[in-house]
Amino acid sequence: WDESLIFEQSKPGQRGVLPPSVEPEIADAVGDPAAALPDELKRATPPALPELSQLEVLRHYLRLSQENLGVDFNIDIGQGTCTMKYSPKVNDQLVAGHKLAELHPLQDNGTVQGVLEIFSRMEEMLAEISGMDRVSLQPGAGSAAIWTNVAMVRAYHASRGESHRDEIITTVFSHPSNAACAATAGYKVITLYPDADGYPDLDALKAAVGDRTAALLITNPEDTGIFNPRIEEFVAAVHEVGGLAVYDQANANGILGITRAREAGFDLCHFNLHKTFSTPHACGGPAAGACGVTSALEPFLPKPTVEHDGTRYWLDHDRPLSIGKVRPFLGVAANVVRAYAWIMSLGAEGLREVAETAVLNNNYLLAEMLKIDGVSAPYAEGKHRIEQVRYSWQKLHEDTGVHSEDLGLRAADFGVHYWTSHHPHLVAEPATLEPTESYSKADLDEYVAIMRQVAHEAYTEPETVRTAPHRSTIHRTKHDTLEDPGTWAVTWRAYRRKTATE
Amino acid sequence: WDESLIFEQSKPGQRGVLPPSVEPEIADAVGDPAAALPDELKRATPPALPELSQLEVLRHYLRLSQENLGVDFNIDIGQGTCTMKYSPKVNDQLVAGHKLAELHPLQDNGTVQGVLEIFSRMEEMLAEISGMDRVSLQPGAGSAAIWTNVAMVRAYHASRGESHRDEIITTVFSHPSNAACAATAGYKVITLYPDADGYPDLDALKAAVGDRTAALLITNPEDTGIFNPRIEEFVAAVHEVGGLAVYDQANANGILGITRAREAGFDLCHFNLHKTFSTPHACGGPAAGACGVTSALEPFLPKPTVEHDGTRYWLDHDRPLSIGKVRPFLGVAANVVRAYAWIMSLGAEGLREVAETAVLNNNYLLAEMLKIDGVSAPYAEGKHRIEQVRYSWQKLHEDTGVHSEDLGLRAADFGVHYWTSHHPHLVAEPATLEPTESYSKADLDEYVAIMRQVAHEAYTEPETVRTAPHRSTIHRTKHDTLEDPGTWAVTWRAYRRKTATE
Amino acid sequence: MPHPYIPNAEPQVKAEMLAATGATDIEDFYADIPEHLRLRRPLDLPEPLRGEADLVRHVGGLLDRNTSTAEALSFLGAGCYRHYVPAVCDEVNSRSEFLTAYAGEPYEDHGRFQAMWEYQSMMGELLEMDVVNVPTYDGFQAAATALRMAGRITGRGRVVIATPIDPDKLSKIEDYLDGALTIGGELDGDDLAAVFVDYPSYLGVVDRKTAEYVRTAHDLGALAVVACDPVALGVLAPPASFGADIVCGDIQPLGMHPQYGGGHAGFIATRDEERFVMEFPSRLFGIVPTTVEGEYGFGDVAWDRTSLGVREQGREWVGTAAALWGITAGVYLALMGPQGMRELGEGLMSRCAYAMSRIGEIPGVEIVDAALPHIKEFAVRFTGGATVAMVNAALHERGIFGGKDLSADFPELGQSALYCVTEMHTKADIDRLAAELKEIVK
Amino acid sequence: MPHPYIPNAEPQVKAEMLAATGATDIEDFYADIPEHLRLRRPLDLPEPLRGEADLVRHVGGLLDRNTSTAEALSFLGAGCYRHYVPAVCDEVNSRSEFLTAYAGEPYEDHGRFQAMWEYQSMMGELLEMDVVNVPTYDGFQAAATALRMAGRITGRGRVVIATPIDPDKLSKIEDYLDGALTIGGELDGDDLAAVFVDYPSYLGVVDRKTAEYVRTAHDLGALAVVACDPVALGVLAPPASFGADIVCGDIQPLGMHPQYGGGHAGFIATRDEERFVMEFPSRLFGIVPTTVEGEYGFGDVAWDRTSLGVREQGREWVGTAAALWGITAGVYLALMGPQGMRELGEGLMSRCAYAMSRIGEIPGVEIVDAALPHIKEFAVRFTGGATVAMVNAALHERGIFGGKDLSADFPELGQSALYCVTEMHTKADIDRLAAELKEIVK
Repeated sequence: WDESLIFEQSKPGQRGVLPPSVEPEIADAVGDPAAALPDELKRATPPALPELSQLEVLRHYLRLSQENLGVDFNIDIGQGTCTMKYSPKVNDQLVAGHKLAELHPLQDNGTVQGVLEIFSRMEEMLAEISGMDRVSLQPGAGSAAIWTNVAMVRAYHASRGESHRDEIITTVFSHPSNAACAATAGYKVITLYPDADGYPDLDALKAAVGDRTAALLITNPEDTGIFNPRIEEFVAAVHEVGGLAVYDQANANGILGITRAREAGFDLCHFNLHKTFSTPHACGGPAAGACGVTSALEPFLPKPTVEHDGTRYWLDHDRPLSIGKVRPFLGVAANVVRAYAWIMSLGAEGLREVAETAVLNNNYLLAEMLKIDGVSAPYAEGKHRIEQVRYSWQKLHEDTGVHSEDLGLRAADFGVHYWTSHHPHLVAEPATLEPTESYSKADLDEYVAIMRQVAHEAYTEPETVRTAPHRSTIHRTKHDTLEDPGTWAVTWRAYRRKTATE
Repeated sequence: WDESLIFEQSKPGQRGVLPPSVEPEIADAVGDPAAALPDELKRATPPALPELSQLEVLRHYLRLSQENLGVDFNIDIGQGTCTMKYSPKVNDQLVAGHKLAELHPLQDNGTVQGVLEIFSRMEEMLAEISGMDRVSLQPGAGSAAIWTNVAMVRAYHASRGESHRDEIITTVFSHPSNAACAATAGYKVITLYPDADGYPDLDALKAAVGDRTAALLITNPEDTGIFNPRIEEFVAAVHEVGGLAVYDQANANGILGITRAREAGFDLCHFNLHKTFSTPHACGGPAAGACGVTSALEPFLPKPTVEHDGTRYWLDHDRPLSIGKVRPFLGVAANVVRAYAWIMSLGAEGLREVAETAVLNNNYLLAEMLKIDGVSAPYAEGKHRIEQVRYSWQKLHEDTGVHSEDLGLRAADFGVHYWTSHHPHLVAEPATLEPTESYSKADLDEYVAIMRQVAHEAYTEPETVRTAPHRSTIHRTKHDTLEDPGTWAVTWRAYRRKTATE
Repeated sequence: MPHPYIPNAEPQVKAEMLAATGATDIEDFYADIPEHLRLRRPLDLPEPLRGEADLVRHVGGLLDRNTSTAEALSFLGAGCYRHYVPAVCDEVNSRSEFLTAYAGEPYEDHGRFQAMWEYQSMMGELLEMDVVNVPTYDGFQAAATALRMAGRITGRGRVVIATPIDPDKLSKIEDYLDGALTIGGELDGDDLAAVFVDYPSYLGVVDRKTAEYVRTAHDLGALAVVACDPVALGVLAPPASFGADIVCGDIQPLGMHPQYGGGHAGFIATRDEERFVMEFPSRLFGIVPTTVEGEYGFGDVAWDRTSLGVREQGREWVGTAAALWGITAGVYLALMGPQGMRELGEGLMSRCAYAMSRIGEIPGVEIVDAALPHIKEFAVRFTGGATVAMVNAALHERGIFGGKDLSADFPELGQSALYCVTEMHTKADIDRLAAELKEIVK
Repeated sequence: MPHPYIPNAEPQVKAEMLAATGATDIEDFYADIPEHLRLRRPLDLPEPLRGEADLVRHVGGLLDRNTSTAEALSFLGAGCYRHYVPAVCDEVNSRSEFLTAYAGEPYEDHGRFQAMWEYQSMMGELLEMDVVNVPTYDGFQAAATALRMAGRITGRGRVVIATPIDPDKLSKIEDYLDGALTIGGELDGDDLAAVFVDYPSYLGVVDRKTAEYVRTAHDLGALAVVACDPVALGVLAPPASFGADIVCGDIQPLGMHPQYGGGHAGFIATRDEERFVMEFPSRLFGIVPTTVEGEYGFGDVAWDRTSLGVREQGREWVGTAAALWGITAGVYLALMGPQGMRELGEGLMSRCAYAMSRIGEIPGVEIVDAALPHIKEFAVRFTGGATVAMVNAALHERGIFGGKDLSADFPELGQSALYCVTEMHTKADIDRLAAELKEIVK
C-alpha cells in the first residue's frame, strides 16, 4: 500500500461511529445544557476532523498497520538495547477482558483484590530478581523509572539535610535518560567515558566523586554488551563519599538469575518491563517501569504502595516521606499483568534459560557477524559479550563511503532493519544488535546473511545501498525540512498553511 | 513476504505450546492408561508434524495473513454474487467473549436463555424480511440451506405420498448448489436457460413442469443482476402441477424491504447470513444459512426448533415430521449473533437504505464500467440492474486475445481483484461485480480506474496482462499438474513422495 | 445522516451518483419488480440501535444472560468439546486478513491457499493419509459424505454402523443417505458398501474390535469408514495404520471454542488413489510449481469433480463451509507438534481414567465398560434409583454441568449420562464432581 | 525440552551454536562477572506454569476476583473515565503490527509514523493548534512538562494554579517542578511564568472565568497553560480560541479502556512558534517530501532538542511513553468526526444535567455549584449527616460504585464525592442511582 492521508479521504457527512442517543426523556427534562456555556467557552465551529465511513477508517488503519515491521513479523534484533523479544499472545489475551480493561483505579479495594495481588506478587518477584527490599510498579516506563529513582535520590539527601549534593555521575554508554533525568531534576551531570577496553573508567570515577556527589547512575552491562567487572568498586567509591548508587537494569535480560543489584551493593535500580519482561513495545508505549530500592530508600517510594495484611491487599497512601505521585493511580496495570504472566510461565529455571540463551545467541551472532567484511566490534576485542554488541561499520564506510544508516535502510528491503543506536556515536558508524532469547538459530543466520548481502552491495554497488529503501512504502525522505521552522509541519493544519503560502 | 512452507521451518525438539501437565497425584493414581490400548490401536510413531517455537508459528501465520486481500483491505467488489460487504468489528467483538464462545450446546436451557432469545428474535426478523411463517437457522451456510430446503421438499412430497416427483427445475443463473443439491437428493435436474433478454424463459418452464415436478429452485435477481419480473407466474406454474417453489435469496441484498418471497408465492426460501447479513466470509466459512418456510412446510424443519412460551425459551425435539438434523446442535451461533446485531443496528429503514444504496452503487458502477472499451453487460441492454452485473470482456478478448482471467490477475497488481464467475460461462469472458452498500463512491471510481487501466494495457501491452501477476507473492502457476493423479499433491507427504520418485 | 455502514447514503453523494446512472430516482432501478410484489410498508422490525454503544448494551446484555462453561464446571462433551485453545489460534483466526477474505485467486490470496494446504498436510501427518479435504461443515456432514463416497466408489448400496453412534449424527446420516444408500443389516453380504466405525465410540470407548471391523469390511469387498477424534491421535493409532479407507471426523477439538455448537468443521481423508480423490465433493488444494523456479503456488485439484465446476454433474455439492476452522486447526497442530499431541493424548487418558475410578467407586454409580480403554468420555450409570435428570438438576444447583443424559437414546444403559473430562479439568475439579455426586446419590 | 519462548534452548542447537562461538560453556560468556557477584542459587520464585492452559487458569483466576465496571454500575471518574470504546479502536491497537513494533525508521515503519502524525493532526484540529506532541505518559506528566516549558519560555520562576486541582496531579507537579519553579502565591507579579487552569475543573465545573485567567496571564507577561478534557471539545471552545498558549491533558477518554489506570497518555499542544516548539521534550513527528514527487514521508522535527539526541542538553527527557494510545485516539477521532464529537459532548452535558437535577432534588443531598455548567462530573455534598464512606458502602452493597470521596482533600466541601456520568449511562442507570441514594440518606 501507499495509503493516502486520512484527511485526503474525508467526504462531508460521512460517519464512522454514532454516539449513543440521548433518551428523549432526558432531552425533554434538561433542554440544551450547552446553552448555559458562556459564548467564549462554547465551540462555534466543529473541529475539522476527517469524515469517513467505518470501513474506510478501518481499512485506512489496517493498511497503515501493514506498513510496519514488528516483532511478530521480522527478525527484530536490530533495535539493540531495546530488547525486542516475543510478547506472548496469551498475555495479551489475559489483559483484554473486562476483568482488567474495565477496572476503574478508584474502585473499593474489595473489588480489586485480584489485580492488587498481582501487583504485590510481581513486586515480590522483582525484589527477588534484583535482590532489593521493595519495588514500586508505578512508573509508566523505563525513563519514568529513572526519573523516579532520581527523585528518590533527591528526597533521600534532602531528608538528611544534604541537599548540597548537586552532581550526578553517569556513563556515556548508559541510556541518555539517566543524564537527562538528572539534569531535569537540577543536577549537574558528569559523564564518564570508557577506557580503551570499553570498560567504564574507575579512575575517572574516583576523580569525579566528592561531597557534591548525589548518585551514580549506571547501566551494566552497558549498551556495548560489556559487563563492568569492577562494578562493586564503582558502587563503593560512590558510597564512600555519601552518594547513592542507582542501577539502570535496561540490559538485564542476559543476567537474570546470574547476578543482581543487591550483590553489587546498589541502593536503587529499575527494570523496563517492556524489555526484560516481554511486554509489547506498542510503537513506543505504553510500557511499564519498576523501581527497586533497599530498605533505606523505601520511605521515599511513590505512593500509594500496595500492602498485604495476610488476608487482604490494600493501598497505603500515608507515606509522609514519599516523593508522591509519578503518574496517575498505580501504573500501567495491563503490562504488570503481562509481565507477571511471563515470569510465571518461566519460573526461576526458565529465567535463567532466558538469560543464558540470550547471551549464547548474542555471542553466536557476534562470531558470525565478524566474518563479514567491513564490520568490527570495538572494545574488548576477542572477548565475549553479554546481551548485545555495538558493532561499527567504520571500515566499510572508509572503504566505500556508505554509512551505517544506509545499510540499515537497505536491509529494510530484505524485510529486516536496524537502528543506528543512541547519540553520541562514540562508536563510529554504529549498529547495535541484541538477539535476545526469542529468535531461532535459523533467524540469526538469515539476519547475518542479509547483513552480508548488504555489506557486499556496499562494496560492489554502493549507489543501491545509498539510495535505499527501494521496496519500502516510500523512498528516501528530505529530512532537512524538519529542522526549519518555516517548513516543519507537525500537523495537517500546519502543513496546509505552510504549503499554501509557499 | 514469500513465506516458506511450515514443514521447511521445522526443527526437532521445538515446542509451540505445552499442554497442561498432569498432576502427579493423578499420574500416581492411574499409571499409564495408554498401556491398556491394544497394540494395533496404539500409535507407534508420533505424527510427523512440524516442530516450531511459538513465535515462529505466529510469525508464519501472520505473514501468510498479510498475503491476502480481504474486505477490510481492498475494494472487494469483484467477487460478484458473493456480496462482500463490511462485517462490523463490533459484531466480532460481541461474539468473542466467553458468554458465547464458551457456551456448550448441550447446556441446560436455563443457562442459555440469552442465546436462545437471539436465535428466536433473529428467526422472527428473517420471517418478517422474507414474509415466511417460520425460519430455521440450523444450516451451516447457503448451500447447506439449499440442501435443507431440498430435503424438506422431499419430505413434504413423501408425507403426501407423492414420492414419484423426481424432477427439480432450476435456472442456469441460479447458484450451482441448487442443481447439485437436487441431484444429490436423487432428483433429476432440469436447467432453464435465459431468453434473449436474460430473463428466465417462462415458456421453457411451462414445458418442463408436470406431475414429476417436485420443485423449482430459483434465484431472483439472478447472478446477472436481472430481476425476473414474471417470477409470480413461474411460481404459479409450478404450484399448478403440485410442485413447490423454493427461493434462493443469495442475492437478496438489493431487495431488502422492497419485495419478499411471500408476495411472490414461494413455499421455501433461504438466506446466506454471510452475504446479505454481513457476517464475515472467513476464507470460506464458517458462514450460516437460514431457511424460511410457509406454515405448510413448517413440520419438516430441522430439529430441534427454538420455542418461546412467553416467559422462557426452550428447544423442541419432538417433531415427528422433521427432516432431522442437518448439522450438530443449533447452527453457527456466532454468525447468528453477528447477523442479529447487524440488523439491530440498521432497523427497517436502514435495511431499505442498504438495498437502495447497493442498487445505486451497482448501477453507478455499470454506467462507469460501460465507458471502458472492450466490456459489455450482456442481456437487458440499457436497463438497470439490481444487486450485481455479470460483465463480459468478450470484445476485448476478440480484439486482443487477453482473457478475463488475465485481467483479474493483472488487477491484483493494483490491489484489487475479481473472480471470473461460476461455470458454465454462458456469458463469455465474464466478470461479475457486486458493489453492495459498503463501498464509497471514491472506492468505486478507483476500481473502475483500475479496470480501465488494465483494459488499456490489454490493448497496448497484452503481454503484461497475460503474464500477470507481477507484484503478487508468487507468479503464475502451472495448473496442469493439478489434474494429473501422478502429480497432484494435496499434502506435504504426497508432495514429497511424488517429487522424490520423479 | 448516513449510517456508518452505508457511505453513499449521504444525500449529496447519492444525487451525484444517481445523475451518473441516468436514473431520476432509486425507484427506477426496481422497474422490473411488479407493483403487486412490492412491499409498500416498512418492515416490521424493532427500532434500530444506531449508536454502537447502544447496540453493545443490548446484544451484550442478552449474552450476559447466559452462564458459560468458563463460569460453571462443565462435564459436557458428546460431540462438542472444551479443549484448551492456545491464544495464537485466536490471534490468527481473528486477523482481518483471514476473517474477511473469501474466494480470491491463489495469487492475491496466496496466504489463504498456503495456510489451508498446510492444514491439509498437517492433518495428513496426523492421519497418515495423503489426501485431506478443505473442511466441510462438520463431522456429521463428513461422515455422511464419506459414506456416500463409499457408495459411489464400490457401486454398492448398503452401509453398516458397527459402533454406538450419536443419535443426532445418525439422524443426519439417515437424511443424507436417503434414496442413495440403506443403513443397517448384517455385517455380511456383497451389497455392503461400507462399515462405519466411531473411534472412540460415542460412549467414549476405544473398541478393541475397531481394526477387526476394518478387516471384515475388506473381506467383504466393502470400504472401512472410520470416524475419529483427531485430538486423540497422539495416543491412538491413526485409522490408516490398520487399513481404514476413508477417515472422517470433526476438528472442533483442535483449537475451536465450543461456541454453542458453532465451532465445528469436518474432515475427510483418503489414500491418494484416483478412484478416491475423484469422489470427494470438497475442494482439495494442491501445491504447484510457478513460472519462477523454486516458488510454490497452490490451486484446486481436479476441479471438474466439484459442483462449482460442473453443477449437478459434480460429486454431491460444495459451498462455503468452515475454512477458517481448517486454518485454525493447522495453527493448533503446528503449535502442538508431535510431542504436544502425544502428551495431550496421554494426559486426556490419565484424567479420564482418574475420573472413572473416582466416580466408579461411589455407591450407586457405575462406569459403563469400565474395563475398556477410554480417551476423554465415559458413560456413568446411576443404579441406586436416581435419574440423570435429578442428578443433573442437583449438580446444576452446585454450579456443575453434569454429563449428557443418555437414558432416552440408550435405554439399555438405564439411567446413564455421558461425561467428558479434558485437559481443562484439574484433579480438584474431578474430585469436586465425585464428592458432589456422592452427596447427591446418597 | 525447550520452552516455547526460547527456541535455541534445545540442547543440540545450543551445542552447535556454542561451538561456533568458540566457547566451551555458557559460563564463559559471564567471565567478566566476578564470582562473588554471582548468584549461585536458583532465584526463589514460584513454580512455573509452563502449560499455557495452566497459566491462564492461574492468572485468569486472579483477575476473576475483581469486579469490573462492566459488572457493577459505576459513577467513578476523577481522571479516569469509562467512555464508550468503539470496536475499531480495539481492533487497530491489538493488531500485531502496531502492538509489537517499536523504534524502526520512517521507511519500514512508515505506517506507524503516519498514524502518529495523523493523530497529532487530528488533535490539532480538535484543539485548533498547530503543534501536538507524540504522547507523553499521561495528563499529569503533560501538565508538569507544560509548566516547565512555560518556565523555560518565559525565563520566570513561579506558577499559579487557578482552579481546583486533583491532589494527585498536584503531587506530581510539585515533585516535577521542585527546584525549577515554585507553585502558588498571588495571581500577579512579573515573576509569574504561567497560570494553570483545569477546563473543566477537577470538580467538573466549566469555570466562567477560564478565559479571564488567560487574559490575566497575558497581561502579566505570563503564559496561560490550560489542561482540558479532549472529549468535551465538541461543545467546549478549544482553549486556543481564547488565547491559551500551552494546552495539555490526557487522551484516555478518546478510545482507551480504564484498565485500572493503565490507559493514560498525555498531550501537549502549542502554536507553531519556534520558541514553543524548541521547548518540547517530546518527539514531534513531521511530514516531509521524499525523493519521489507526491510521496509523503515522516520524520522527527527538531531532533536536537530531545534527550535522545543530545542527552542532558535536551529539554527534560523523552523515552518510551504511550504511543499506541496516541494511534488509538487518532482512530477514535477519525471515527467520531466533527459531528460525533459535537453530539457526544452535548449528550454528556445532557446526561450530566439530568443526573444533577435528579440527585439534587434528594433531601439531604446538594450538588456543588449546581448553577454552573458541567460536562460530565459534579460534586455531591451530603448534608444530612451521612458520610461519603457510609453512602459508598451502602451503594456498594447495591452493586453501585459511588463517586470518589473528596472529603479529606476538599474539607471545605464537607462530606462530598465526585460523581461522573458518561454516555455509557442510561436514564435508568441514573434513576437507579438517585433512587438508591434517596433510600440511603433517608
